[in-house]
Amino acid sequence: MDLSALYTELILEHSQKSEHKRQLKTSTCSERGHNPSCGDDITIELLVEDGKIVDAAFTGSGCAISQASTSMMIDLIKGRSAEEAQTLANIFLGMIKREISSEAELELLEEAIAFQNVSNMPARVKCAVLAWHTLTEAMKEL
Amino acid sequence: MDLSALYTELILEHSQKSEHKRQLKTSTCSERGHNPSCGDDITIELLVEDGKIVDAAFTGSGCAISQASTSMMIDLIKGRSAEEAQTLANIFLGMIKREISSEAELELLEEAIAFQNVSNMPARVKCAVLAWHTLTEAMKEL
Amino acid sequence: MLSLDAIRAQFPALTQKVYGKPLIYLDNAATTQTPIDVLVACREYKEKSNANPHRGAHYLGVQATTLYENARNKVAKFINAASSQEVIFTKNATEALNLVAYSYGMSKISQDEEIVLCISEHHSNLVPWQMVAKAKGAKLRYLYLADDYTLSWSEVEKVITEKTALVAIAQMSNVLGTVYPLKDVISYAHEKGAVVVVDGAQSVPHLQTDVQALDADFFAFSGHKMYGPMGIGVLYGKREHLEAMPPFLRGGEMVEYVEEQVTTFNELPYKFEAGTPNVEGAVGLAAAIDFLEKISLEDVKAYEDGLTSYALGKLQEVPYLKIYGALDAKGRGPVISFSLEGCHPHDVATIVDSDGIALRAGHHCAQPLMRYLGAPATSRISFALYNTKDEIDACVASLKGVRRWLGHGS
Amino acid sequence: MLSLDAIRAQFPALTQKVYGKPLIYLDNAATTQTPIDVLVACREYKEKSNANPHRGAHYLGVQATTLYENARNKVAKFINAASSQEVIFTKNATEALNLVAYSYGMSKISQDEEIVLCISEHHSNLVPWQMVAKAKGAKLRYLYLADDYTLSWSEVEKVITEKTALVAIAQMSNVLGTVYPLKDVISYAHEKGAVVVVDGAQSVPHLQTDVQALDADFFAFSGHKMYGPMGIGVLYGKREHLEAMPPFLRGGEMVEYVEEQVTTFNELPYKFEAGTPNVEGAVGLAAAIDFLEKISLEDVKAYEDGLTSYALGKLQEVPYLKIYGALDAKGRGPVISFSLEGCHPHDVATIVDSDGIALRAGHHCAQPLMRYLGAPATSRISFALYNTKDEIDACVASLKGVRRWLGHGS
Ligand SMILES: Cc1ncc(COP(=O)(O)O)c(C=O)c1O
Ligand SMILES: Cc1ncc(COP(=O)(O)O)c(C=O)c1O
Repeated sequence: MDLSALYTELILEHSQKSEHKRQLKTSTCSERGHNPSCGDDITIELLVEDGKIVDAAFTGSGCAISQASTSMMIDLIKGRSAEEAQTLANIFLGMIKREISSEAELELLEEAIAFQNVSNMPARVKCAVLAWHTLTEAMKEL
Repeated sequence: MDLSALYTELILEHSQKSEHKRQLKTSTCSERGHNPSCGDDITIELLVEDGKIVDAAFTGSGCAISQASTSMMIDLIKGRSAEEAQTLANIFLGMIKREISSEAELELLEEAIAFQNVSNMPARVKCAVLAWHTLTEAMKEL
Repeated sequence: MLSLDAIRAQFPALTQKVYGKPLIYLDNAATTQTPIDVLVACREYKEKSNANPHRGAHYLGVQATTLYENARNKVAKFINAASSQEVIFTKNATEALNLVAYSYGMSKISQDEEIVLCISEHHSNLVPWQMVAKAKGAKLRYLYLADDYTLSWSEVEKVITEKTALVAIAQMSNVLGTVYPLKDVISYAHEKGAVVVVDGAQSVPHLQTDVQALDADFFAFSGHKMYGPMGIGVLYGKREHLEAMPPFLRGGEMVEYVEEQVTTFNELPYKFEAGTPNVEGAVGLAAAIDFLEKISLEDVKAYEDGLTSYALGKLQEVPYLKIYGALDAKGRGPVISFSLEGCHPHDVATIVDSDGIALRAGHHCAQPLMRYLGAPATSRISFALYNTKDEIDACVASLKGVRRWLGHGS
Repeated sequence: MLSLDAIRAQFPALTQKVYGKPLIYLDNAATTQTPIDVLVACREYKEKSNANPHRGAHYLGVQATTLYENARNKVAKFINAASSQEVIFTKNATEALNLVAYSYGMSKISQDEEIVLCISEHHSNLVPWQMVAKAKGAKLRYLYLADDYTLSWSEVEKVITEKTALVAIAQMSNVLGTVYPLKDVISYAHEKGAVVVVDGAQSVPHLQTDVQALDADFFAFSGHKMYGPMGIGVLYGKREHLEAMPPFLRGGEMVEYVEEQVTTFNELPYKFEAGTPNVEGAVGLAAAIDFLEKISLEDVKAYEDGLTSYALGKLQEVPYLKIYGALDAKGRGPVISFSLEGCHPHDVATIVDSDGIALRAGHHCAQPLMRYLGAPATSRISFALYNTKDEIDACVASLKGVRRWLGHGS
């Protein structure tokens, strides 16, 4: 197992201090997601105007993987439409399940492509996908 | 396994038609004993006068071993005192459990010594001892 | 189909001798022997992947989890469940049926509703329902059998009514061998608004199982009767029921959040699996399914039907022998109960045992049926895919000597 | 005592490599690895004695019954039960505890009575009691721990009162390693009229068990945590309680007479064992007991205490590491939970796993305790009799690298 492919500098940076780890003053929707068995517990807030995610943030605690994944996700979706965000979530989840491997699609994930290795680590898959599932749930409220 | 040591002529005779298989007109005590798992189900009746078993009989159904054992037991205890009957029951049960092996004691069982082989047949032990346990229970009422 | 010799070679237990005679094992309805692939799978699990599943973030924990969940997926496919979340591992069919009785029965069945059982039910699909009926003030009603040991449609229409909340019935009787027309019974029960609990303990090793085609609400079976290990069983339940039911056993794994006073529960199927599961049992069951599917259940059935037909014919030639069950292999499985006039089944078993032949004597955990049949006990032979006509011949020959041993002449 | 090498040689699983590195298995509180004698005993059973016990009048049926009952006798002696009729086989400790909750709890505990648990209980000895409390209108109270992770006598006297109907407590915490002074707690609870259910899942592999000396009313444990197979567990109960309790799981074997509407039940212990038991599991458990007794639990304890002491010392040298539990091996077992500042336990587990080291991260099925400790999760190492100081050194070295991997400098 190659740890350096998992705990990359990028992932560590995001996990340790994320500019997105804060509370929104006003939000359109928010959703709590958790993995009871490992203790990951995050809440995602979105501010959506005219179908566009104008602001997003998260709070909560968890392992480096879940924290970094959440942070990078917010990087990626901020400023996009809810539809685009859902598409990206689908690509991310597809990548982890190894159902999507087209370079072109994966590139849309930008930095979050760093989690591709997690698809080989069944014990950590739940950590990586938590934010993206939570996002999907949150957007159902829109 | 030697079947002929189990299904001896004596045992078969007792199992097929026993003079003791009948109902007493009057009885001092009676007890039902059963092995639910194999279907043996007998009722033993005793007529005890002045501490002496003046008459005894049984009804019910079961395998050759349980029927013969019951019949021989009644042969043996009729006319004896309740104490003597209890001693004989203890010897019989001790023989089957292989706790008693003294020839002198075993000879007191007379024909019922025919069941000694059953101590090698765990599957049939319950059949052989049913009557004797039932007798013990019955005599507790005296 | 594999050759019979090749199949038998996979069962180490079949090569043993008892009292110096080759074992002839005809007690398969009680438990089957185990093929080498299953033994090896269990052993390999213990040597290479043993860990507590769902708990470890370490290599072996992941291995154990993967093997356990793969076994669940295999079971789901084997019985054609819509989702593996509908497959719950238990220790045996009995626990599976108790799970339904405690969780569904105790919460959904009300006073004056009726629970319908077949008179041939095994105690494991009967005593739990007596408990529910008593606790909830419901009524227990029975489907009785016709003289030919089948369930008539008029009986179904008479007993299953609008009042019926639940029908619990085995797909195949472990005494008579009768295979009940469950598809029709289930569809009729559904029309009346009842759910149906199918006890598949006897049918699964012999018939292709398709819980969706049956439209069963619940379906229970045991690994040890289908060439798998002891200590593992399965409850299938339709998702809609399982979602709505309270948990049964409580403890590790089946929870989401536990606070001092209250707990929320895990999602399916974990909600119903408390404590460390029997991973090696599940792995062995998966190997047993592989074994069965390599041969194909169609071929198994064809072969076993042949054995049953042959045995029914031969047994009828034995003087004083009476068969309890249909005399034709159609509509029945490879389980044949009988009595020998004047001979107690227990004595019959002992006598044929001395020839190395294992058959079963007793009430077969179906006392209400025995009472209905008017027989306190019967003898029973039951076949698996490894039995042979030669074994049947040997058994019949041995049976022919029984009355002589018991002093009834020849 | 056997040499360590000789002991390790008996565990095939310990010779494996993970990610090309020798496995260092420190997750023994979750499940232990299995010695060859246990593997062989299970296999031999399947090849030479496999049958449904208590049912067959044939050779294999007798063999299976004998092996199964011998296993029960061995367990009874191992825990010093007064009679083997007080030993009930279950699938795991969780089922054993649920049996007590459903059968004793639901029938004997009444409104406004109190059930007392320790805050460190495993979910398996906690969630069932939440169910009983809720169903019966009883109150659930907790024994909280002192700052040194022990149970103070004043807490015992405060919480266990005349209102207490039942105390459920583990002999050893699976998170803190604390061994509770159960003899005193039980005698005090008895004075107050309460029965005591002991969860021995963690203590049985490490301490000599004597249920009579403890005077426990009930005592539960699992085979797979004491070198035995999965799928087998034990409930010990005092005869007077077991006799007075209603059955739990219902079905084959646990009955006496079954009629259509009513059933009478079998004698102890069969009354509580429904369906085909896990004979191979029981046989494996008996072999595990033989294995432990050959070494002797006294020697096991001495050796493991040495490991615990050594590990506690070494761990305290790891910067930023905090131990949850006593820092002294006295009064505790070989289970050590800790946290590394700034590192989530799940990441810790992944990082040491890459060095071939299996430890556990999470709430360890003790969420109320985690909340009480103020830690959402911890890392945990736990020893068995086959672990070594070298393995501890390797683990400590690996732990020292964790913060660097997670970007916290060295
Ligand atoms: C203290 C304690 N109690 C109960 C259990 C439950 O044991 P099992 O999962 O084998 O039922 C465990 C282990 O998981 C435990 O550590
Ligand atoms: C029809 C039927 N149902 C249920 C059972 C119970 O299975 P188990 O004893 O494996 O729980 C059996 C077998 O004993 C059976 O034959």
